[in-house]
Amino acid sequence: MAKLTVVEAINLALKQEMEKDHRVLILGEDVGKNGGVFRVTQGLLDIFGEARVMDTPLSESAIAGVAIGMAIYGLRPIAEIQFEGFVYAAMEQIANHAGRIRTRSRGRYHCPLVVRLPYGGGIRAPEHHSDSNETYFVHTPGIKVVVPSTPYEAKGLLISAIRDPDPVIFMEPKKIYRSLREEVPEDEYIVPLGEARIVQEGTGITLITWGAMLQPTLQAAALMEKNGTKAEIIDLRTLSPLDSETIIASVKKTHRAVVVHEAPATCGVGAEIVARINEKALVYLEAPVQRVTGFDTIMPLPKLEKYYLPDAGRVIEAANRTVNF
Amino acid sequence: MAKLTVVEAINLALKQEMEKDHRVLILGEDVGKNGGVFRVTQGLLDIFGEARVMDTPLSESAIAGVAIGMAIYGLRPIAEIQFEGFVYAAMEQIANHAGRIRTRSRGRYHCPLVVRLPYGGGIRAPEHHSDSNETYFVHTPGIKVVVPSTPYEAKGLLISAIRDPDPVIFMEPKKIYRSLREEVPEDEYIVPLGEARIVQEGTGITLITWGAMLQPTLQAAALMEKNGTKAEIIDLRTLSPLDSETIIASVKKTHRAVVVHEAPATCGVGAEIVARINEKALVYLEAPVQRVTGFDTIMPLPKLEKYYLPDAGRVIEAANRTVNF
Amino acid sequence: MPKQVIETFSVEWLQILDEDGNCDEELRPSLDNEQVKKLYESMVLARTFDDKAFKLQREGRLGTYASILGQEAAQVGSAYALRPTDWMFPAFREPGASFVRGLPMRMIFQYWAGDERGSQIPEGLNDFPITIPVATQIPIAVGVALAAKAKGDAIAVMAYMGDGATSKGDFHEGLNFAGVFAAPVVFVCQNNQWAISVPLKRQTASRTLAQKAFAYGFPGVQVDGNDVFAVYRATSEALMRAREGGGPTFIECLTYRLGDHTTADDASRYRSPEQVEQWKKKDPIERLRKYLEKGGLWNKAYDQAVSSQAKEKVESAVHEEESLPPPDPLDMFRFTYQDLPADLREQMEGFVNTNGRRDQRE
Amino acid sequence: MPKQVIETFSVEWLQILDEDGNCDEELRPSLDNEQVKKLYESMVLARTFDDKAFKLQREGRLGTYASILGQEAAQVGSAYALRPTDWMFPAFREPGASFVRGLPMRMIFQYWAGDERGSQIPEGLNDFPITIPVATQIPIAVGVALAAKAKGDAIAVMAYMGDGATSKGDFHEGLNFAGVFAAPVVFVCQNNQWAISVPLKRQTASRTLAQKAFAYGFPGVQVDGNDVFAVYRATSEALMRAREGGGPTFIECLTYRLGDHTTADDASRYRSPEQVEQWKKKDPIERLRKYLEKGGLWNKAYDQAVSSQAKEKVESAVHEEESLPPPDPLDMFRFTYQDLPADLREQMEGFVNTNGRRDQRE
Ligand SMILES: Cc1ncc(C[n+]2csc(CCOP(=O)(O)OP(=O)(O)O)c2C)c(N)n1
Ligand SMILES: Cc1ncc(C[n+]2csc(CCOP(=O)(O)OP(=O)(O)O)c2C)c(N)n1
Ligand SMILES: [Mg+2]
Ligand SMILES: [Mg+2]
Repeated sequence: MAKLTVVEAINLALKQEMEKDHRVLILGEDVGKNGGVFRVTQGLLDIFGEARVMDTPLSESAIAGVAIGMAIYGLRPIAEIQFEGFVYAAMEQIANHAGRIRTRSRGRYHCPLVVRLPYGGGIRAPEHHSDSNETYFVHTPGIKVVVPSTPYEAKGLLISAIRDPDPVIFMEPKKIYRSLREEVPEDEYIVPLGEARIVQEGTGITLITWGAMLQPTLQAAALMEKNGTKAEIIDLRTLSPLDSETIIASVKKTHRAVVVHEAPATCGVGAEIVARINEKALVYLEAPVQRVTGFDTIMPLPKLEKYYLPDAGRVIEAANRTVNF
Repeated sequence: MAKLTVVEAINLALKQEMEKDHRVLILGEDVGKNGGVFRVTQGLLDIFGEARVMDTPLSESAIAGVAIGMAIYGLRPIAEIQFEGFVYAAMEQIANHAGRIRTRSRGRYHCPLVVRLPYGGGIRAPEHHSDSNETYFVHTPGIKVVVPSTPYEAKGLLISAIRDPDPVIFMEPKKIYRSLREEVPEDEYIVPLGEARIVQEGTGITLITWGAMLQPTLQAAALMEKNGTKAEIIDLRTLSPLDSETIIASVKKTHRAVVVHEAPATCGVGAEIVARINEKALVYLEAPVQRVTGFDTIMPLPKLEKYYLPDAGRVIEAANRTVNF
Repeated sequence: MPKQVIETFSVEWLQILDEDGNCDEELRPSLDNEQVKKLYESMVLARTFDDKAFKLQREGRLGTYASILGQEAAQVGSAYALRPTDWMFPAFREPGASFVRGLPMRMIFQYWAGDERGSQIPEGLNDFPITIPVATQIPIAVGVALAAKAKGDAIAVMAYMGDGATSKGDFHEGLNFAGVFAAPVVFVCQNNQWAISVPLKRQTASRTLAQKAFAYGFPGVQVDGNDVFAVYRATSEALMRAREGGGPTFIECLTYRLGDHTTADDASRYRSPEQVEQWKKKDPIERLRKYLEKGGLWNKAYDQAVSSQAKEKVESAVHEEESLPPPDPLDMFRFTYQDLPADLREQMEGFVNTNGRRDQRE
Repeated sequence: MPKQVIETFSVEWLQILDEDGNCDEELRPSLDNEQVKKLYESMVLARTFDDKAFKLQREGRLGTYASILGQEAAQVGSAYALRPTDWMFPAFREPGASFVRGLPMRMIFQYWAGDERGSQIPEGLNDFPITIPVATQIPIAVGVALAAKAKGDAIAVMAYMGDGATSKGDFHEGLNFAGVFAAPVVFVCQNNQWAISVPLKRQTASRTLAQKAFAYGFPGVQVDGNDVFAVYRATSEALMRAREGGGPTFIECLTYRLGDHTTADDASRYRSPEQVEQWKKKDPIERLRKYLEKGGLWNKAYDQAVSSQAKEKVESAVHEEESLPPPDPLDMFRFTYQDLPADLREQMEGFVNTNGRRDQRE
């Protein structure tokens, strides 16, 4: 079994699904010869040709819209939006069509579409290249939102996303694109959508996170363990639909929780998690659930981004607040 | 003092601000001769002429973008997006420019722009004409979000929004456009942004809402009062920035809360309110804060919309859940 | 080469049947008498439907409705050029096209009565439901066209839009995409010269809409949209070219919206009755009627038969629609995803409980 | 009138200075020798800067940087036509234009080093900061132009964009808006034939980009973008017309991106060295140099003076930028709104506390 990066694991998933299912195709800016600006689609043009690995005009709304049409006709398009900061132009297609066509046609049409969306900060990228905008999609009915946190997860979740009969926004944490390696089976496997994973069991506190933020959360947990608190760590994997059950069961056991994400706090997915804990496990809480998030400000350019992004220190501080409450 | 509808109150605010400040102008689809599809801008073309009441092409992204440019140059544009379902096309301009220009230019430029956005269900409108999409804007840094709940509020809040140095999304609850009349002073007055209002004082429970949902909330409160519970009702007025203080103070007094909104539950503004109560008033809570919201589904067409929208019955049920907890 | 012309373009206008029913026989599409009568009957049916829908709305039996009065030829002529295997994307003002395609009339009533089941296009009919957000159907139609091309299906896609739609980003992105990939798609723009209250000259400074196609490297043509022969000819040629791999075409049908924008609108607020009167003289149905009459294909008896058949069809569709059981509120939840996720199931159960208690109370 | 041509359009090409430095004196703009030398010096400065920025990035002293190698004439020629009262909207690949406008070079370094203060355009300079989301600056530029027109300010706005930008909805919506309202704006498209790895023919099926202007009812022209005279002439005429109420113009500067897309890119993955070599022969600076030499305005001494002055300017800008104190993290909060809202103040205070404790630990 090879040790792969997230980029390589996604590339492998794409390749294998394209081999297996001739309906699967890729479209986006620079996905062809260039293999994607992050090389996620590297080599696929050579194998599958221009008809299945389509370099498109610079046209996010049409990339989404055309992919929707392809999905409706029976293909399995995987559209790449080059960076999360450019997905706003595709919001109209995603919210008004991808998420609605099954409902509005009462099932006559549906839209098995994957939108791959590199997101998040921490790689000293230019302006508009470091946001975390999952909330826009999680709040939008009719679509699913998936965020892998490791190479293994990335492959398995992407395969599920491609096979899912409904539109999936597959958000790829840029920060860990190449910073982690992990054993990734060459053989086919899936990680089901809608099920969170317990990364580490514990009883002292529940740490809830996803994507690139799993790493600082793990660091924090390691430090906390030295100080005697064994944290339970939940990697949500799928943000929509949200696996409340796993969260609630854990909080009932640990009585304390911290949610960690990069996006701004207000109306972030963290708020939703707090609300669900409030609804279903209020009496189990020993302290307010803490949110460790980006601020309600514009994500800064590289010189300040480290001040914006949650890190282990902030997670530990938040955990301490729940303990010292 | 005349009794005005929300439509008339907004029209009056527009007229008076345009008279007072020659920088104020209006642009959008059908805002001129037609006076807007809801007649909100009726009569203004005749008074102020084509240069200040501009009928535009069918072009939501450009309406937003052009208005941003005008604001940067020193005008005070008020852009109308005809219905909330069409604002997604303007998201890129709003999120990537309106909300960012002050930050990214470190104050050299700013964007005193108002986007008027009729929103919400309950008027048997066609598809895509009944959504409540405030979350998208509340989650977006650098912009403010205002929602009036009565004619008086509408005039005063709109004047504040127009004078505000930062971009404001002014969401107009279509359901109460003409269904309420209220004394609205002809004289100038403002309702400040960022301050919630206590519509009714009470001690039994806090009901938090905004916009059109104030009406069913008031009905619910009236019924609850008959049964002996005096609710404190908070009309948020401004969703971003959010007046946490008023909410927290009330919950500390009443120990119970229900949030009511039309938008889908997940990552709705209700979730944020629950999260803030959790952070600042957890120990005061006798029961989980309840959310009465639209479902995480597509807002239905008119024949089913009454099943989707919160009503007094659902508010009372939720309040009872907090009491019987 | 200092200063020189490197490209030239020209916009062509096509009219075959003039306002008095005179036909340019050289340009006339090869349709037999039965087919021409079918075009006539379809236009009469469209107008009969339109009239009824308007009245139902006024009686409170229908929600907002967008009239097609005056645009019957643009719709019927273009849709008649489609094959069943082709796909069709309406905007929101194309019932005339939808009936030609075979959409049960009941469904259009249903849609405008506020019932999603009106968008549940029957299996086998390759039509997209009505699209309200202007121009957003265009990239989707291009996607369907490209998918068909990728699969080797020799079909074409027709996408309708209004003049207002040409201002939107999705119009541009969709047409540009279609040009780059030579998608088998025909764009039919019903230029009825108004977008609600916004007149064409406020919509764009370009004199024709047809010329917008030059930006995308494929042909654009302006046809008399009230001339069913011109519309049919231009669209069928374009469809044929598309099916054979010749790429997209943009067809501007110059016509006029004789009615209000929708039943929620009052056009007298923003336009002069003179303009409307002028365009009434160009009536597409009357024009074909005169042509038929000249050819001995029209007489009073035929006229009555056509009109009473149309009325019957419309009335029976109204009856059908109004006899349907109301939609099930649980459909809200059922169709959000293929499988109901756990959290949504919980919302649905909450709804069932609340609603159940409510029904008991009522 | 059955079938007939109702509109014709043509695209003109403009070149004044050919690849060997020969000039069409009839078309040559009326610039005196000092002005022509200024154009030359500005292009040299732009190239010197570009070279330095590339090296700094390779040394890890700058973040991602987008090179302008080969596009100096398109930028310098167009910006030189602007007046200080005009407004300028760069895309992200126009430092050459920004220096001509008077933007301190230090700021461009700052921006690409990841410091927002690089976008804090000095008061009095009417330039917009760099825009990364492609084409989105276009409607904003149109808004500034319309605001100026509304206020009666006789200025023009210049908006830059790449060939890739022409595919985006905002390009279309912005240009269409400008056409309808006759906005005083000049669109300068640097068609460098690549959008990262996507070649022009995958960007659009239209043979020129200039012809896209016909869709909006205003003139479009294609100029040799490596010919600083042609660029200057076309843009200054368009700006003059705009200032005088004549409405917008679209100018396609046909040029070539000689370098990688940015320092994060490797163009050898997707294009042939031959194409690059061909375009190197059309070098805009070399061309003007030959012209100057022919006119006795260029010699080795002048060359050395120009190049050493440029180097000095660039080095001192680097020094300036690298001696700046780091940005204050609290600026994140300070500039979100004019007045810090209570909830954001609380976040800032939390940040100050955490960060304070952290600084102590470090
Ligand atoms: C994106 C969008 N913006 C605004 C509207 C509201 N609206 C509905 S129809 C219409 C005018 C459409 O004009 P046109 O495209 O010419 O079609 P027509 O109504 O003439 O058939 C407008 C502005 C909409 N449906 N979608
Ligand atoms: C809306 C948007 N999509 C994608 C990108 C990523 N991106 C940056 S530059 C670029 C290519 C731009 O090409 P062009 O407009 O020709 O300008 P050039 O780089 O050639 O100067 C792309 C795709 C972006 N910045 N904005
Ligand atoms: Mg129209
Ligand atoms: Mg380019």
